[in-house]
This record gives sequence, structure tokens and C-alpha cells, in this order.
Amino acid sequence: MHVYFITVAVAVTGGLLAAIFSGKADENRLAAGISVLAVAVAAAGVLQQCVGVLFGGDAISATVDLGPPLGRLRCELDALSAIFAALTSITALVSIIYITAYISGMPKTSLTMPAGKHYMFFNFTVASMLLVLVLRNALAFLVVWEIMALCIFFLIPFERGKLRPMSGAVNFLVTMHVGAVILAVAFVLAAPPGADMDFSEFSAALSSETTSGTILFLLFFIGFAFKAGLMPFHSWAVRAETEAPRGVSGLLSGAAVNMGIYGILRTVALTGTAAPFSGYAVLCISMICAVFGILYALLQNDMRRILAYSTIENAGIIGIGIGVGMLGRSYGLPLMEVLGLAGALFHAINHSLFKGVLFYAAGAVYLSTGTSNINRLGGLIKTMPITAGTFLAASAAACALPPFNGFISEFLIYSGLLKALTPASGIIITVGVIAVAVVALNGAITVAVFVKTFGIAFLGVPRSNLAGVEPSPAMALPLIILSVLCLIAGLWPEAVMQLIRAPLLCLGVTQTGLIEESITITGKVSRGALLLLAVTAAVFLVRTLLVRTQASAPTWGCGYDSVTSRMQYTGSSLSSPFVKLAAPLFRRVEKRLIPRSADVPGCEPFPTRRIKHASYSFDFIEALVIDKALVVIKSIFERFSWIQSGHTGHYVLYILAALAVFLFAAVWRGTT
Amino acid sequence: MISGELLLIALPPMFAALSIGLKAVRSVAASAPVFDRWIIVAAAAAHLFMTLRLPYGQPVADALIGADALNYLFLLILSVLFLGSALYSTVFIKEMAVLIREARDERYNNWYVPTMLFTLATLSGVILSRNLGLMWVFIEATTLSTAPLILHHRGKESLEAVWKYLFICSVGIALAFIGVLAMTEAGRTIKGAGLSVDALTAGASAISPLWGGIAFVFALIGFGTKMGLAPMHTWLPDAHSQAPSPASAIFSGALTISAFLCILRYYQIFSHTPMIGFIRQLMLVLGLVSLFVSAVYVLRAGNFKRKLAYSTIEHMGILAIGMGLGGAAIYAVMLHTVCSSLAKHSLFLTSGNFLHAYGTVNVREIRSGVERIPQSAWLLVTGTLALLGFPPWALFITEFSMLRQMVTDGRWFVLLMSALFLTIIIYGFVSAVMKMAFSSVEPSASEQPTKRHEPILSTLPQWTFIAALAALGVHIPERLNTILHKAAATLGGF
Amino acid sequence: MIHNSVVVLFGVTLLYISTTSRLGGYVKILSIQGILLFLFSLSHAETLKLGHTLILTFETLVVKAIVVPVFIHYIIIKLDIRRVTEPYIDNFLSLIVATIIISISFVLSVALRNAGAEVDVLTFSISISAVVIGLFIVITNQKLITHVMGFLVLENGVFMMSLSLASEVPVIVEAGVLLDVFMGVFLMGIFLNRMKSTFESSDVSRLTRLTD
Amino acid sequence: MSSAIYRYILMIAVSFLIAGIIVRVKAVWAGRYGPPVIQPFYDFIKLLRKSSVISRVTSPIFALAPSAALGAVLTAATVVPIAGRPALIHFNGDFIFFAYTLAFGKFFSVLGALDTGSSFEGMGVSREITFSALIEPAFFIIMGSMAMLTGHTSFTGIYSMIPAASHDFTQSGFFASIFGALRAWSDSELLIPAICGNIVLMMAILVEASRMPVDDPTTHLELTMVHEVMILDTSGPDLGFITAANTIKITLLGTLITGIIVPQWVAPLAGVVLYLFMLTLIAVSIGILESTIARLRMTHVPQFILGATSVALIVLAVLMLGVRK
Repeated sequence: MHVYFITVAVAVTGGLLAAIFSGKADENRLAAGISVLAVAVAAAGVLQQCVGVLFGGDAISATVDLGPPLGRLRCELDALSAIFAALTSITALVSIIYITAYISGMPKTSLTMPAGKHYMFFNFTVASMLLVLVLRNALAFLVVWEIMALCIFFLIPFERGKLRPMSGAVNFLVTMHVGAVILAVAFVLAAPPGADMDFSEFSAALSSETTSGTILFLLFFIGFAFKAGLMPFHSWAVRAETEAPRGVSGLLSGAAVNMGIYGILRTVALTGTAAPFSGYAVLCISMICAVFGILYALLQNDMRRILAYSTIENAGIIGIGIGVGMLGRSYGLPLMEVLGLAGALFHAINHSLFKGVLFYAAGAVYLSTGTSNINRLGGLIKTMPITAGTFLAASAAACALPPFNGFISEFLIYSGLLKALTPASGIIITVGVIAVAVVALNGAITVAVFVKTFGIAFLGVPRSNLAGVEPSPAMALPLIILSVLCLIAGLWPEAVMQLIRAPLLCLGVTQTGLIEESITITGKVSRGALLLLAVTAAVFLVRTLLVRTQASAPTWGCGYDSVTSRMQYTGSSLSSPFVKLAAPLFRRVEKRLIPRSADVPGCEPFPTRRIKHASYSFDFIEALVIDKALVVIKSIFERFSWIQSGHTGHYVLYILAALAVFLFAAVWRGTT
Repeated sequence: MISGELLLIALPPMFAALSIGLKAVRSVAASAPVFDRWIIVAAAAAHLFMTLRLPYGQPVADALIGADALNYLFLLILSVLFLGSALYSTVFIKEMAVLIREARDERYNNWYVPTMLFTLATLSGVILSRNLGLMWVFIEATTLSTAPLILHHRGKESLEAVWKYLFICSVGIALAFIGVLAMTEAGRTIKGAGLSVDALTAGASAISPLWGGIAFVFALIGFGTKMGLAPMHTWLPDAHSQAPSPASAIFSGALTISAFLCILRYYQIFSHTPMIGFIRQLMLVLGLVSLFVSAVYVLRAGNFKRKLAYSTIEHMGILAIGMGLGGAAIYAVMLHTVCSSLAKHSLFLTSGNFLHAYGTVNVREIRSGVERIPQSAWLLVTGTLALLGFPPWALFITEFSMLRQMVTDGRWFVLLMSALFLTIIIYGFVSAVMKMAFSSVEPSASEQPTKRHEPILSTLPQWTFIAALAALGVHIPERLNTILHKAAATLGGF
Repeated sequence: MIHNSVVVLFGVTLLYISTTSRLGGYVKILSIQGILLFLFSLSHAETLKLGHTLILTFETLVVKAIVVPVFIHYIIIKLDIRRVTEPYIDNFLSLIVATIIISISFVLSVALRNAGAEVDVLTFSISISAVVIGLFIVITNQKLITHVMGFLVLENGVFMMSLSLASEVPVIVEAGVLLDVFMGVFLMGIFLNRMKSTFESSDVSRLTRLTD
Repeated sequence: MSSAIYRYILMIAVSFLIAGIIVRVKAVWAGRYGPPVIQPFYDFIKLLRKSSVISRVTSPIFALAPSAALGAVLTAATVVPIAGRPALIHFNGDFIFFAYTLAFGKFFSVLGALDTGSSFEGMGVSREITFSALIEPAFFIIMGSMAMLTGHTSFTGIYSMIPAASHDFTQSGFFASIFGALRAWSDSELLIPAICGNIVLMMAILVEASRMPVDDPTTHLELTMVHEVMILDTSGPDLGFITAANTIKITLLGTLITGIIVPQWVAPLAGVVLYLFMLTLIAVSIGILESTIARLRMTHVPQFILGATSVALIVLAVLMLGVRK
């Protein structure tokens, strides 16, 4: 365990050194170098430890006694923590390489804080994430949990002069604080009085089949759902990931959401067999989250907002997997439990991989063209082939299409759902089939979303003069590595399933035989995917042999010869049939801005006026949960602004009133 | 031999007399800013040195002044804070001298150092006294000794602030005096008890619940006014925002908690009587009202010092709620008193730096703090996060243990309300601080922010306090921990 | 016998002060109250030690009856404050409120006695009502000078209570009360005349700049 | 194993006939003589030999798209049980693999269309992704319920549980076996799911292969097209691959429909004959359907497709009641 602590310490000292060197003139490269080195060393150390634990080694644990406030801290790196630690370190390493390349391209004056400090907070975030995964003492867990939120809070406002990242960061911090308060209440309720609040003591209170056990579980779930970005509490994820700098968005959607998932899985591990109701609750919340998440993704035209909402959708999918696992456990269907939980873990791994690529590719596009609004891009594949290729691979993985890893994890979740056949109760079957339908609808809309994003941004003719330029090798490297990993995990899932075997045991899965069976299931499916790849390659080979002379001509415009790039379909027009169909779900605002300025010059005979039409829709759940709540609170508090009225007489009246009330209470209590 | 406590109270006025005397001497008066700085630092250092060497824990029975674990803790806070203020005052006085040399406005305030030292003396008196009557007299003296400090700027607002401060506090203190009278009446059944805290606590069971209740109510309302509990808080934002930064730091850090100590003395007397349930109800009510008022006004206040003053009210509310919960929460209250005073003190000093650099403390007019005064900007951010109860700073631990007490006692309404108000306060504070520190002037703006020189002493105290807070958050040293536990024990906690 | 009649007279002054609408009336009432308190402390003479009675007489007669009213009179003339008090509510209503306050404090002190606390009902109730009426005067008047006078009525109430309740209260507390009265009035006087120079008028309506 | 390969090749070949039959039926219905039934086969060979014109605007994805579409359909075909016999490959949950492979094909063909940058193809794409997204849930509800009811999660497993297959009628005569099968069907709980399943699959053919009510394959006005407009720019072998993929998809879904009817017990040769007969029956019904029904308005097509989902939900109701029994 000491090696693990040393790696965390290395990350922290790396951050500090980077901050110290941030003052000098040419400090970007020096600070960047130090922090990258620190994260690399930390990642290597953590990976070495995790591999040891995941493949056969038992959990390493250590207890540290910190004296009065925190008391005895038990730290343990078991398989479940190990897999998430590995994921976090990989995502962090790739992000830091990406950020350093990203920042070196930016002028020094355009940063809110010196780059060195930005690296410092990045390293602190990584260190706190790695630490949170091993802590087993509830109070220390909460402390490091909030420190992690604090460090990310400093990472978000990055570009100078921009106010939206500032409010996004504040929104993030406040949401995380509310989540932490819920978690604190849950921990205190679960811990028997007087004990030093160790996680192991929670399982008694959590696994009781009574309603209090269920309520406690739901408290834990909601507390961690804040961080996982599930639907009602997702506004921070969208705001933070769209306004944070690219590398950080990759880290946020990759590692930060995984922390929430880890938390939920840790609760499932502690719970043992919970009442079916909690399983149903988790499943239903995740289903709503998945569908709404991807529907809102369809509306957006900014690449980063699309990816942010798709992160929420993937968190929903993982939640569905967990829900399936829990239902399997509470209804006594071991295979359903194994498939569900394995699907959830596998999807968490996949999501970290392909979401990273998507965010970094979007970043490369932003850096070279200056915008990530797909309606102003187009035809980028010709100038940015590597970015386009990796983006295509990652979006195929995100749409869960066969040769890639996304398909394997959704396949596991599907087969888990299909195993829900039990004569015990009809409800689980219907819920199972509805869930299958929801995941299918979700998959189809994801295809629509990524077709829209990739198609509009990278294919076709450039819509404006923004020609992309291939990112520097330092940025291209992470993209390639991660997309190749996606393909390998898709074609050879047994390797990843070996990784998942130990965490599954950690989660309380008993029959190891069923884990083997799930591995064979994934094996067979991946052979099918391999077949698909082979057949497509063969057909393509036949095509290249057959096609002899390739004459080139302008695209067929059905007879109209002066086709301009503006006549192409844009993002919003592509998704408009779907949006009109699902209109009641989101409030669309159509604004027709008619400026007062006089007629358009140049077409005098015709009395025309330049009319600008703008339509946008906004996420009504976020509006309901965050903006509405703020408005209501501010209006209530507005009504109490008379207290500090400035008149001395009023102030003395308050004192007299308080005195009278309390005196009356004292006398009343004294005499009775 | 004069007892250590008496010396502690008598020493600062001697230094003040020295300062006034030197100013009276015509030849030396011109270099008043120079020797004033040395006097205040020397007094603060002497006070801290004596406090650390003061034996605590076994006060002489029925003595007028003495140090038991509870008030020794408060004395420690006072002397540490005053040393911080003294060091900051050296910079403050130097800048005042610079202003005079450029003949910009007011003449050198001769009365700044003497009044600060009188405040130190009276506060030490309040903390060390073990007799309710004597404690009341010293509280009275603090009001009078702090009034000139608020009048430092001599503007319209500071005049109004000092008038309200004086008037409302005098009304409060008069009510407190009635409390003292009622306590003598209640203590009549304990023969020969008079007003000494030890005798009253020992014979507490003999006190008639009716008179005890009335005495506590008057004391709570009276001293609550000085402490800044809502609804008696109205003077606090005006007074603390008008006083010079080192003075307002002492006000919010030490003055409010010494009034809190007076209430704790009454709490201690009734801690082992059936009355304690009723008293805890009162404290909870006042605590929640304070949190509500501070939540309302943290959102509205445009001036950062007023926002800080409202956060003082918030922390007094938290202390009241903690006492209202009892049990383990009382230990948390003790720790919270220490940490919230340190945090507020450093933030008030930092707001002084901002006032000096920008000429205003209005949140909307301050931009790109990180570029112009990086040290103070980062101090502002970390200090605010420490004040709002974020880890790794110790306030997170105290708020967590209070939350734990609320949950184990099943007080869901209190938990819900305080969590809601604290979240709103966090929202209000963080958005203001982020605007001040990080929002930047557009690159195209005419004057690009240039880095200003920040004297070391204007940031050193704050850094040490924030570092101490972070250290306390992780590990509380043994000596301090025993003091905290003993103090909690005297109040019926554990 | 004197004791009770002095207290009753004090009650009458309380009623009268809440109805007068002229500043001169307030000053005269304060000095009368000072005299009544002097008589009241004399009636307590036999129970107190010599030293204590000496301070008491000095305190009540000189300070409360003579020095403070003259000082306030001097301020009124120097700041030529308009002689009439501008209360928020008219006199008749404040008279009713004053009677309500006195009756409630009587009910309170009777309840106290029934609950076993041996307390002199008349003195305690009059002193409590003096305190509350003092606050009431402050609340319902605009002018700063009336705030000071309200505060002084409150002080007189507190002084009477201290005599009736805790006769053997140590001397220093008595000195404290005296100090409080003296310093309070003194400081308020200074600020009033400095305020005159910074603000145009001395009524409280100017003092509402510090709001949020 | 070898017989599965023969049947696989048979199905690929038959798919061209099916397309020919549909065109022929429409022509006959309209009173014309119509092209020979194997005309699509000739077209396919002709297209393979022709040279193609590629738009300057496109990227390698446009070249890859048709091959991906055909490859996906060919792979999906390996999973489908043909003529009552087990499919080439069968494993747990292969109907999910079937659906997602078809999605893979659609993903690339749609991207290919967008690559040309023409507004017509963009229009086709937006309609295609919307309509196919709506049919997916219906297909999954059907297959999910069938999997739940039969206990198997692969096509072969599901269809092996068809009641007609589980009773051994080999010794009795041809007609006796048909009546026996009908009687076996009537009392099995799979009856309603099978019927609704076939209705949904029929609608799936109309949507996926863009037949009449959803889209008119013979229209020349690009604005009204859905699938045809996506392949405006393809020519030569690419066009051949895409039309082949489209026709094979029809036969695939047709085979799924016949799978429910053709019992697994019948002799292989008789099974194949019965299977071919059923396929022509489906092709003829599609042809008749196209000649009689006018196109739906573009905004009403989603309602039509959601109708399929409501049919699927009936199966869900049966599932719930079924379990309760």
C-alpha cells in the first residue's frame, strides 16, 4: 500500500513544483514537463499496483492513525478500486499530455491563472481521485471527495475574460457540495453510533431488507449520482464539460463521472442483497437519464455540449447495468446479476476510452478552427484525416456498433436483461423488456446523434472558410492510442473480462462459474464482430478490384449546377424531424429577430428587410432543477430585504420583539 | 505577587499610556507612526507570551478573575488574533503615514493604537473574569473602547455606523444587566454565591427554574446583541464594514466570541439542570434565524466587507446551533470557534489589502485580482473556501460533526434548514469571490492590470492562519485537543 | 410607605412621558425621575452599608437629576433641534400602549410571585415596564435626541430594578451602571453635535444610508 | 454445417428473384407484361462491370460505405435460421448482434450519403435515421418477449421452440401434418406473439427496405425520396452493392417471418420448397401492397411506425399474462 501512497505523493509534489515554476517567463514548458512527468510516474506506480491486485493478488490494505479529527484511516486497494484507479490514471495521463500540448498553443495572457497553477490543480485532482478510491474511513472519504470537487472547480475557469466558465464552475461547486451533504447524512445514518465510521460497518444497515435499508441505499445512490451526472443532477456535467478546457473536459467526463460510478458500485458491494425496490429505482432513474440525455444531445449543435450530454447518457447506461445486476441479486437470478454488473463495469471502461477520444478530437477541431459549432464546420476530414478517423472510430464505439468495444458492454447488459425470466413476479419481466426497448431506442438515437456530429462536422463541403489543420503529434498520439484500444477491446473482449473478474468478486458475486460463462458469451459475440469486419473487408477488396476507371465530377445536384456549400444540410435541420416528434419533451424557443434597420441595400425595387431567424431549445430538467430553484430562492429572500432597513428604531423593535417572545416562553415554561 | 491574569489585563493599557505619553511630548510626536508600530507589536507579543505561560485549569475558587479550560481557549484565540492584527497594523500605520505625507486626506489617527490596546485589555478582562457582574462591566468597557475605532474614517457612513453600534449595544448591555440582576435573585437560594460562576454552577440545582429562565433569556438577548446573533445583529454589518481592517478583524474574530463566552457562562451554570433543554431550544431558534438572515444578505450585499460581516453572523448562528445540539456538538463548537475566528480574521485583513489596492471593496468594481495583487487574491480565495467549510480546512470537520449530531438526534428540520442556508451562502460567496479574483479585464481594455508590490507583513499573518486551519483539519495537536475536551466538559459536552 | 408611593409616582411619570410631545417635557420628566430614584434609594438606606448609600445618593441626585438633564438641555439649544418630538404614532395611541405594557408587567410579576419567587410585585413590575417603555419611546420616535432620552428611561428602570432585586449587589456593579449612563449620554452628545456638522439635521431619517 | 452454407447461398440467390417478383407483380397488376423475374440479377452483373463516377467532394468513407452496407447485411444473414434449419452461426443473444450489425451497415451508408455534401442526400439521411430509430424498439420488444417466453436468446433457439417443430409429424402424411401443426399452434402461448411478431417484421420490411407506404422506390422526385436519395451519387459496383444489400435485407426479414411458419421437423427438401413458397407469397403481398396503397404523408410516417411499437406492446401484455398463468 505504501507504493500507492508514494505515487499519490509524487503527483502532489509534481503539482507543487509546477506551481512554483509558474512564475517565470518561459515557464510553460518547464511546468508542463514537471507535471507530465509527475502524472506519468504516478500512473505507472498505480498501474503496477492495480495489475497486481486485479490478476490474482488479494487486496492490499494499511491503516494510518492521524489523531483527533480524522481518527484511524483504513485504506484498502481491492479489485473494485484497482480497476477504477487504473482507468483514472490512464485518463489522467492522456489528459495531461493533451493539456500541455493544448496550452503551449495558447498565448500566455489569455489564461485566468498562470499555466503552472493550472497544472498544480490538475495534479491535485488526480491525486485526490486516486486517494478517494482507497479510503475506507467515511470522514476521510468525504474530506478527499470534496477536495477533489474543489480542485476540479479551479480547473474549469481557464480562459480569461469568459464569464460563463466562472458561473459553470460555481454551479459545479454548489452541486458537489449538496451531493456531499447528502452523502454525509447517508454515512452518519449508516454508521452505528460511536464507531469510527468505517465502510465495513455500513453493510449491516444497508443490507436490511426493511424500508429503512432501502431508503438508506437510495440516499447513498443519490449522493453518488450527483457525481456520476445522472439526470436530475446532471446540469453540472453539461455546464462544466462544455466550458472547461478540452483536456479537463476529457478528465471530467472520463475520471470524474467514474468516481460517481465507483461510489454507486461500492454501495452495491456493501449492500449485498437489497430489496427489489432499490434495484427498480436505480433502473428507472438510469433509463430516464439515458433517454433524456441522448435526446438533448440530439438538439445541440455545439460539439462539446453533444459530448457532455452523451456522457450523461452513458452514465445512464452504466446505471441500467447496475440496476440489472441488483435486480438479478434481489430476485435470485445469479447469471442476470453477473451479466448486469459485468456490463456496467465494461461500459465504464469503454466510456473512459471512447469519450476521451471524442473530447480530445473536438478540442483539436476547436484549436485549429476556433469554433466547435458543427453548423459552421464541414469537410474537415480532408484537412484533418487522423482526427476524423479517430473521431469516427470513437463515435462508432459510442453508438455500440459491433466491431468496437461499446457493443460488447451493451450486449452484456442486453443479455443480463434477457435473463430476467423468473416465474416469481411478472413485474421484472415487463421491466426487463421495457428496459430492452429503452436501450434499443437509446442506441438508435445515439447513432442519429453521432451521424449528425461526424457527418456535419467532418464530411461534406466546408460551410465556412474554417479549414482545420492536423493537430501536433503530441495531441494526435492520445487519439490514436485510445481508438486502437477501443477496437482491440471490441475484438478481444476476453482480455477486458479478465480485468473485470476480480472486481465482480469484490461486488459480492459468488458463483465464479457464471463469470466464465459471461466471458464465453462475450467471446462468441466478438467472433461475430470479427466476422463482420472480415466480410466487409472482403467486399471492399472485391470492390477495389472491380472499380477500374474513376472519373471525378461535382456531386449530382439533380440538374441544378450552381450548388453552394450553404445548401448542405446543417446539424439542426438533420435532427429536425426527430425534434418535432419529441417536441413536448423540451421547450423550444423560436425567435424571429427583425432588426429595425431599413431595407437591405442592393435590392431596392423589392421592399425586403433582413430577417434573422434563431431557434434554440434548452434542457428543461436543468432549467427546472437549477434555474427555477435559484429564481424561487432569490424571490423568497427578496421579500426579506426589509430587515436591514437602516432605521435604528426598527432595529430596537426587533430586539424588543425577540425579548418579549423569549420572556413569554420562559415564564410559560417556568410556571407550568 | 500580581496574578498572571491581572497582569494580562493591566499590561496593554500601560503600553497605551506609553503611546499617548510619547505623543504628548512635542519633540517625539512627529515620529508617532514609527514608535506606534513598535508599541502595538510589543504589546501583542507580550500578551501572547504571558498567555502561553499562564497556568490554566485550576482557578482560585470564587476569585474575580481566573483561567479555566474554557476561557483559556478564548484567551488563546484573542492573543493570537491580536498578534496578527498588530503585525498587519504596522503596514496599516505606514500606509496611513504615506497618505498624510501626500496630504491626501485625514491626519494621523493618534487614537488608533491606544484604542486597539484598550480593546485588547477589555477583551482580556471579559474572557478572564469569573464573576458575572465583572464580566458585564468589562463587556460595557469593550463597547466604549471600540467605538472610536469604528470612527476611524470620519465619513458620513462611519458616523452613522458608530451611532447605531453604540446605541444598540448599550440597549443590549442594559438588558444583559437585568439578566445579571435576575441571576443574583435566582442565586439567592445558594447562600453566599453572589455572582461567581463556580459557586453558581455548583449550587445550580437549587436555582428556581423560573428566575433561571428569565435570567438566561435576558442574558441571551443582551449578550446576543454584542455577539451578533439575529435578530439583534443589525449593528454588526455597519460597524464591521466601517472599521479599519485590522480593527474589524479583531471585532469579528475576538469581540463576538467573547460575548459568546458570556452566554456560555450562563449555559455552564444551567448545564446540569433540567433547564438545559429549554436553553438549547432557544439557542437553536436564534442559530437558525441568524443563518437565515445571513443567507438572505450574503446574496444581496454588494460590499465585500459587509458580506464578511454577514458571514460572521452566519458563524455565530452555527455556534448557537452547535450549543443547541449539545453532546459531541459542543466539542465541535469549541473547535469551530477557534477555526472560524482564524478564518474570518485573515479574510478581513485580506479585504483590507483589496481596499488599499482598489480603493473600494464593492464586488462589482474589483476585477482581475490575480493579476494585480496575486498574493491577496489567492488569500481571498483560499480564505473564503476555508470559511465556507470546505476540506482540507478544519471547519469541514466541525460542520460534519454537528451534522452527525443532528442526524443521530433526528433533528431533520434543523438539518434541512441549515444545509439549505449554508449552500446558499456558499453560492453567494463563491460567485462573488470568483468575480473579484479571476474575472479579468478584456485583453483589449485600455489599462492592463500591473502587479502591485504587496508588503510581506500584509499577507504573512493570513498565510499562517490559513496554513494552521489546514493543519487542524488533518491533525489537532495533543495540547490543544485536551483544552478543547476540557472546555467541552465544563459545558456538559464530551 | 414612602417606598410604594415613590414607585407609583415613577409609574405616573412613565405614563406622562409617553404622551408629551415636547422635548422640554421629556427633560423635565427625566429630572423628576432622578429625584424619585433618589428618594427610592433613601428608602433602601437601612439595608445597605454606609459606603453604598453614599454612592447611591451621589449617583441619583447629582447625575440623574441634575447633570444629565442639563447636558441634554444644553445639546437641544446648541443644535437648535425643533422642540417638538415627531413620533411615528400619535400620542393617544402611545398612551394606550404604555398602559398595556404596565398591565402586562403587573401580570408577569404576579405570576412570578405565585410561582414562588419572593419578589416585590410593585417595584419589579414598574421597573420592567420602565425598561419596556424606554424601548418603546426609542422605537416610535424619529429624532436622535428622543432615542437618547428613551435610553435614559430604560437606565432608570434598570437602576430601580437593581435596587429592588439585588440589594447586596457589589458596589462595582453599581458603579458600572453609573458609568454606563454617564458615558452613554456623553458619547451620544458628542456624536450628536458632530453629526450636526456632517448632516444637515439631527433627526434619524438621515441615518438610513447603511442598508443592503 | 455444409447444408447451412448451401441454404445461405440459396437465400442470397433467391433475394434477387424476390426483387424481380415484386417488380413483376406490380407490372402485372398495372396490366403491363413487366421485366423478366431475374432482371435484378442482370442489373447487378451489369453494374459490377460498369465504371463509376465518384464526386470530387467525397472522402474515402464514401468509397467504404457501400461495401460496409453489403458486408453488414451478409454477416447479419449468417445468424438467421433458413427454412427451419439452424442458422450458420448461433449463439446466445445473436438477435441483438443481428440488429446492431444492420445498424453498422446503416451507419456507414448514411455517412456515405452525407459525405457527398448534397442537400438532397442530407434530407434522405435525416429521414432515414428518424424512421429506423423508431422501428428499433418494436423489433427489440418482439424479440425480447419471444426470448423470454421460449427461454432461448438466439434466433435458432427461439424458432426451434415453435410448437409445430417440437411435435414429430414425420410419419403422417403431408396434409395431416399441416392440420396437426395448426392444432399445435392454436393451444401454444406463442400464438399471439408469433402473429404480432410477423406483423412487426412485415412493417420492418416496409421501413428498412423503403417500400411503398413509407417511401416510393420508383419515384423520380428527389424531395419525396427516403432511401433512393441516399444513393444518388453512387454508381457502378457501389450502386450494385447497395441495391444487393437492400434486396438481401428484404429476404432476411422475410426469412424471419417464414421461420415462424416453416416447421423444423419437415424433411430438408420439403422445408426448402415450403420456405421458397412462403417467400414468394411475401414478395407477391408486398407487390400487391405497393400497387394498391398510396404513399403516407412524410409527417404521418412516424405514426405508422409507432403503430408497429403498439403492436409489439400487445406481445408484452401477453408476456405478463402468460407468466401469471
